[in-house]
Amino acid sequence: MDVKLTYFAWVRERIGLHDETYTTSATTAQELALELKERGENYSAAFHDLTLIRIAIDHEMAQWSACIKDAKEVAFFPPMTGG
Amino acid sequence: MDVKLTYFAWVRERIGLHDETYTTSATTAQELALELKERGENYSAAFHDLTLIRIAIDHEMAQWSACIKDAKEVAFFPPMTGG
Amino acid sequence: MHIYVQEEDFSQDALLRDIGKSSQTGAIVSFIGKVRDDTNTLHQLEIEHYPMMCKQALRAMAEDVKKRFLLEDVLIVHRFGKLNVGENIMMVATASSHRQAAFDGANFLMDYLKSNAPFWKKESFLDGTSKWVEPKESDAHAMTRW
Amino acid sequence: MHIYVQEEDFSQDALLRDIGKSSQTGAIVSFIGKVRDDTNTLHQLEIEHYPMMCKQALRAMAEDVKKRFLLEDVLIVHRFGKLNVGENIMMVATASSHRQAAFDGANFLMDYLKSNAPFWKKESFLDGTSKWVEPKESDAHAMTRW
Repeated sequence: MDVKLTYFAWVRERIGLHDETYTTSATTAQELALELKERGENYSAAFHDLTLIRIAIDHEMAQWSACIKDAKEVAFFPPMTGG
Repeated sequence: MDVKLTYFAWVRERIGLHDETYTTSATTAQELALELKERGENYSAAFHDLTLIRIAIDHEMAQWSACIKDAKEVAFFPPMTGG
Repeated sequence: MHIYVQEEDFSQDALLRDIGKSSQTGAIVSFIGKVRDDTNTLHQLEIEHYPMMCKQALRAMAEDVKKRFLLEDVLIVHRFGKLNVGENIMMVATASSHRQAAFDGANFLMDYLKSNAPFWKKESFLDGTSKWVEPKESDAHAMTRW
Repeated sequence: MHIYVQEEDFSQDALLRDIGKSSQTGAIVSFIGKVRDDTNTLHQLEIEHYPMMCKQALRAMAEDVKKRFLLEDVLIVHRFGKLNVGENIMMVATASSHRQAAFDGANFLMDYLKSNAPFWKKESFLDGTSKWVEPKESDAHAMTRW
């Protein structure tokens, strides 16, 4: 399955990409993150502590346990600091 | 003692005056109001229930028991409804 | 501190430009009160005021609230005279480094002002009648929240 | 409902003219957040945002708060990009028939937005360093007040 991955703030900086298209067979957001973590130093620096990261699936906030089977876009980012 | 009396809202309407200069020997605001009440129907209509009236002495909110000995101006009005 | 008592309308933008100009201001809360007409029966709202007392009473409240909530700045503008439905009656604004103090300060100031600023409102209705607005029970008790 | 996400500054006056135009509106509360610098060390604040998600996330929050506090109208404007000290970051405004609902709605909306709107702030300092702003403990817990 092809999914668009988008990164924001220090997650984006550590990985060194705004977004990419990635092929995965992961079924949950957590499985996907653990897979990504093994892709190199930049990814392992970004994903070393998943409790620091929030996710959105197709532009809606989601839990790590959420299913990504039909997802078009998964975003990873630190807790928001708007306002 | 000469004191300027000012009236607002329905107190003003019932008395029929914005302000007047009045000579009194009353020592408290309450004594003054009870004196005014006897000056005719318009005054008795305005002052028939003192719990409905608030006062200011020289532009500061005051209690009915407040001394008016050195007052230049005493104002009578209903509870405020600003804002 | 900025205190205005005036017959003419005010511009929020122009007034807000004047407060919170310091680099320590992170939050500005403003409240605008308008002439409301739920039932389509109101002709006008007339606001009577005590000119000699207004500014000093408003200034004392603004100073009190500024100290109490450690605000950077406080603004009050209150109109008098005859106002139509939808017109601005008054505005308060508070500037602070943090947002909760700005919210609490403005909210407190409104409670304070409702029962202590020398203004009286009279409603004139389309049918020719009129009446003085009664203070709300809730306004008199609002100050006990703080 | 009025939702804007934009790089350029906004005019409070122009935005507030758009909300609370109904004759039932008696109260408008607005909150403006500005770039603050307590210590004279800040060069710029850069705000990163998630363009595809921002407007719908803000709209969902505005709709929720409108229902919850029975508001007449809700406005949110949030900027992104590089901002200097003293510049406006964002504004929310609530229009209601009564003042307490307007205050509570705006206050709640700010708590909501701090932890749920997809914006991230990075501070650049005059000494050349920079860091991502950490969410405040108090912001994460603020929602439990409601």
